[in-house]
Amino acid sequence: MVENRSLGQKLDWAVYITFFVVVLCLPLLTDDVFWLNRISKFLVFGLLGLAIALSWGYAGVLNLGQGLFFGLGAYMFAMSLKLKSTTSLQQGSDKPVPDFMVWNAEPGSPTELCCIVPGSWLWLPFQSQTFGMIMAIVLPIVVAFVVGSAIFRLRVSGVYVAIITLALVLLVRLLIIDAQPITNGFNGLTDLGWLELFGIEFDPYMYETYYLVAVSCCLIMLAARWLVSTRAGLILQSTRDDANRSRYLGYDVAAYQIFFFVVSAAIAGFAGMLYVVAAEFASPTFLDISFSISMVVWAAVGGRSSLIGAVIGAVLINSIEASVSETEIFKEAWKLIIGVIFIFVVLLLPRGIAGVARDFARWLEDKHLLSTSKRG
Amino acid sequence: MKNRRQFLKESSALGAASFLAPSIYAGTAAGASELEVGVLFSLSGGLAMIEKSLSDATLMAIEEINAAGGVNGMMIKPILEDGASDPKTYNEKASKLVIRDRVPTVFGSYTSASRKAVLPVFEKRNNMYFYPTYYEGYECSKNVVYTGAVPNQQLSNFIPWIFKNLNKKKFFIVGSNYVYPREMAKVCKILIEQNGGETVGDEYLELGHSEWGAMVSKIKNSGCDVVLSNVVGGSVISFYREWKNQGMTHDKLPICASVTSELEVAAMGAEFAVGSYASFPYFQAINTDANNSFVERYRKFVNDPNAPTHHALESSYFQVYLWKQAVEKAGEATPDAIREGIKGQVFDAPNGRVTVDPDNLHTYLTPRICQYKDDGQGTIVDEYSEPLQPLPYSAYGETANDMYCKESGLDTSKL
Amino acid sequence: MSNILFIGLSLSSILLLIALGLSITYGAMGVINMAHGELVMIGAYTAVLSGLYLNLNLFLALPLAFLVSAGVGLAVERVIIRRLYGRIIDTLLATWGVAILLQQLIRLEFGLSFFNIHVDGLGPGFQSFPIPAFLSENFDIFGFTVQPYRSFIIVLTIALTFLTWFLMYRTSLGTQVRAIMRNPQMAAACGIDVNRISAWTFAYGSGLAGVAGVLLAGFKAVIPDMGESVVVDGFLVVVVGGVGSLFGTLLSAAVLGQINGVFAILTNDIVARAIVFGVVIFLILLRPNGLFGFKSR
Amino acid sequence: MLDVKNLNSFYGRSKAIQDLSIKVLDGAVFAVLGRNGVGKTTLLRTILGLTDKCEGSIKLNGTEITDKPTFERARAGVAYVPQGRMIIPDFSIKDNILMGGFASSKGRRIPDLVAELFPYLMENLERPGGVLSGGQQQQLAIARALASDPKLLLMDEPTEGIQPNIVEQIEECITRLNRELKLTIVLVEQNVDFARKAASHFAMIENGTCKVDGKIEALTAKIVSQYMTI
Repeated sequence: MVENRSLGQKLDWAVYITFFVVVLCLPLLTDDVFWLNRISKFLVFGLLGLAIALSWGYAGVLNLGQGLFFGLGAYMFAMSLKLKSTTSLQQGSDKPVPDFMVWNAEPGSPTELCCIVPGSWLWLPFQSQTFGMIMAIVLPIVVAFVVGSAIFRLRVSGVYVAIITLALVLLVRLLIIDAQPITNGFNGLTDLGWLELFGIEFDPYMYETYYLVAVSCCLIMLAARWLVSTRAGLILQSTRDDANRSRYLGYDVAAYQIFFFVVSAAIAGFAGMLYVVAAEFASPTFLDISFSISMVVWAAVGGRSSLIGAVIGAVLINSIEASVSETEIFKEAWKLIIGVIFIFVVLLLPRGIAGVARDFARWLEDKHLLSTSKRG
Repeated sequence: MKNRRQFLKESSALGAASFLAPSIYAGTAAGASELEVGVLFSLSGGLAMIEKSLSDATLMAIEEINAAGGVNGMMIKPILEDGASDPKTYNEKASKLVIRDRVPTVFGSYTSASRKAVLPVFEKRNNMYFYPTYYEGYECSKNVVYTGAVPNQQLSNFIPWIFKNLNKKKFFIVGSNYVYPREMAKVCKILIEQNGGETVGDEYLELGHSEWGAMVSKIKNSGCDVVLSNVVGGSVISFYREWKNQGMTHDKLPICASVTSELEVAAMGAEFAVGSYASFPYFQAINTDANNSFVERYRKFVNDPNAPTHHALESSYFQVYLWKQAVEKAGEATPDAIREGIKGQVFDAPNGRVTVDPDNLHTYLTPRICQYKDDGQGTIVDEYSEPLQPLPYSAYGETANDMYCKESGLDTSKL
Repeated sequence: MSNILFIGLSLSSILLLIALGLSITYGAMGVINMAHGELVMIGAYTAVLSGLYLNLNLFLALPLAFLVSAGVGLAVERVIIRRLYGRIIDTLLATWGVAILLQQLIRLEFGLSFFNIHVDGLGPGFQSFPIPAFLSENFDIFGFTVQPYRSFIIVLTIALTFLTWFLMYRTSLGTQVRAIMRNPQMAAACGIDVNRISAWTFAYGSGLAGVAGVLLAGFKAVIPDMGESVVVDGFLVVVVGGVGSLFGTLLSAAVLGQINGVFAILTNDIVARAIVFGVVIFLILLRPNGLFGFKSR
Repeated sequence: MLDVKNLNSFYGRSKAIQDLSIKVLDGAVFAVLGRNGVGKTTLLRTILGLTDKCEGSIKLNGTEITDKPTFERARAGVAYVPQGRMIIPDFSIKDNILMGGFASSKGRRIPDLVAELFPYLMENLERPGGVLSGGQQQQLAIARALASDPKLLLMDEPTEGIQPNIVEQIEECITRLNRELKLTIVLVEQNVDFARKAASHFAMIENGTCKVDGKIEALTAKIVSQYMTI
């Protein structure tokens, strides 16, 4: 049995290492900066898949509003990058303000960030890029903690969590669009400056940005994997299987669920921040229902209870979408193909790609055991 | 302080942008027979119903130009991409066209949101974007040519006309909740005030909102005598239908719209729009040989004998010709050359003569007002004798003599 | 005041119209059918096309749309859903794929445009569906202005709700459906053909979506993605009402519609919608089983 | 009546019944015995086709039913009184009984015998099933099974969690059903004393397979201690 497990684990690690090597060596193989940028966006989506796998696969909590945390992270960071962009700011006053604020202000308003439109003082601290970065993670954490506490302390579970998160993301989307004077409404935050870290400017089409995203992605994958193998992670998984039993055993089930809900939100917020770096804009469409559901689909395709599976699922689906939609004959029909893929994966591969891989690993193990027992 | 733009150019020249050196643009190499351009509209998703027609009009212009011998002897080869009604996809496809396919120009976008999402790509990589839709103004980019109307071209004739000819003074302004309607409302209010009228209400609804019961009832009780609608998309249909449903008629309380084109009228059913007004530089009803022939060619091109044509569609069509003339004038198809070539370019479009303003790269268009009839077409009730200069900053006091957006850039001190 | 109540009532009736089919497919069968909106859309297109080609008016389009949407629903159930009973999240994902598929099929005119065949009334553009003149002309009764189309929707929705109640609670078929809903294995062990009944139930719920589509076509743009926005509202109504409770769905539609209507008049539609979302979240937090849900699920 | 041969049955990937064969004669009361979790309940569920997958042969009166869906087995005369009764709490007692009638060829009605056996149920037909006590629910489950006009009755631990005085009534009921209606009964039991009183035959199950079977008289204390004590 021991040997058995170690083989499975070895295979698991082999997949991780292969993935890391491929991701990190990709820039050496191609000089197509467009595809590098595209892959970096897909890796960000991979993080979203991972966040879903963490809450859905490990905690059994399906969040249909993960876009909320992604969007919050993106907006927080985009706000500070917007204030770094000299091309889209209103010059000529001491504190330059974003262009759209001028336009949403009453004529004759003072062109100062503090008070050009009601609520614009919220932007003041975002003059510091570091503040934007911190908020991109802290705000999702705070929101997730409040929402998660309400949901899990009241022992709401299953589909009802999904419906609440769904309604929540719709609500916040509505509010962001309505708060046009300070959020630029439906157009979102565009024309941003570039992230600057340690004196390096991150042009989204340069290797630096790709490595920033790729390395962050790899590190978060490792951290998440470590987290689920800790005691807390194991308790959580037993909670997923039988919440009441864990409760009888004396665990504060809600606390574990809230913790993982928050971690998942933090990852999504961080992903939002990375996305802004790679795509140079933030938009309320990040909070669209269809985007949040897409994340769940990515995780399902990759394998909902496999972290790396979810990442690979996201990268794979997005690559297929991109390639198919750019193939001449499928130009108008590509969504059809995506729809068919979803249906087939759910029907035929209920445990996703990771499930197939595990079956394959098990088959290998059986063969391996058989051959060793014969030898023995 | 070092000029930021300058810095961006330098830094990107070191790395990624070395791919973007002018010499690699398709068609600029000697002897090439094809000139690639990007065509980026939504072919799927919620906006496809409108954007597909813009994409078709663009392709039709390209086909016509190719049939007539191309540009400088080169055939235009469109690279068609699907923006999927999603700014994320728009952004990604724009960078594909600019960075990977290295086209010198992209024609595309219907909504402001999608234009804003692609703009950084064009500005930071110094490429050219041709945008065919009427929009809210307040943009002064050296990388976009705007061939749709800006607020002053839709409203500065409309509001005074309403006062003079309809004799209405109390306005209720209603729009979808995003930039364009809000900006239009702002310009409206200024014009209403100038003409001695009154704004009794100014309300917004979600994009795609279809439940108009409460809003129409509110308008009914507001005491207004005219409604100015900046509602866009599918909401327009629900609005006009609910209008009639609650017993309102356009002869007593007319809806005067900035977005209700032939497309929306056909979709709601002509009987719901009869008697309402709209202001656009182009209507299908323009009765000139040029336009009749255009409508006929378009219907043949899309294989639909009833297809309506409308303002953004017409702009999508003629902007390709403007671009062709710019390339021919410049002699090469690089973004910088096209920008120089497009300045002051003149073309006889289906709606009449259009000219690209050399300063702000917006287009001179002829404002028109029409009243819809029961066949879904408009009767043109007012028309400028010549094209009107585009003033993207008219809400901030921009006038023809005092332009904010100049060739040298935006004069922000005036805002 | 009566005016505000009427607006609320008409909002409620639309919500109920959409939620009714869902309360069957989700409530009774545990299927989160994300393609419900697309079945609504197919109903609307059926109305448009039958008007164009068969010259059918609104009243004749209703039963036809019911049959067409029911047929599509039946096909979806037979091919996909039946393999997924009991896997509620998987039904959500698979029907999400179905939704994309149906939308794209309509947009591509059933693939005919590949062969250069154009079906007038299909395709990506807006479609127009005429409503009979006598349903669009207001008239007065006792000083109260009657809006015939809205009233027609309200009356028809009530009739459909009653019909559904009757089918579910007063027929043998309904007993079988309710038995399956509570305990499919015991139902099978009692001789109920779970597969067949489930398929018919799903078809019925889908058919109701088709009817909703025809009525929505009377005041909404008919476009391939018109269903996207309605399906979420439908789910919120069903969940707040309590899964599997027809009365709960009715009550929740009535309450949410009135809240929306009253706040839309008092403030504006955006605030009203935000309040509705807030109320929904609050209600589900406090009563996860809905206003009238039973606890067994 | 019931002939099960080389049966294998699965939940997902795991095998719960292994190569099991039993034969239930017409008119027998057949007790299936064994420890917790050896596959007794699974055996009943497999006979009804409620497991994920099964291999082997199940014959009812000589007809192969292995590949038939559950509802057809029910209509062929197999009735089920499951563990935990599975009464539908918000159905009335009447509706609960009539549910069984979907499998009956004689239409949906309450059999006369039910009225005779369970007068309490008849007096409270309109009350919801959920308010009944455990014993009453057991009666209701039996009534439901009888409404399907069965030939073979599968009962899963009918005495579990029920007061001793009611256990006697249920035992009597089983005997009457067997004698008066000529019902063949398969009874899953943990309670050996009850099985000895009620059954005519037995099978001892372990690890999903039948270890010993025969007439009830052959159920010796040794067999019981070997297979049933913990």
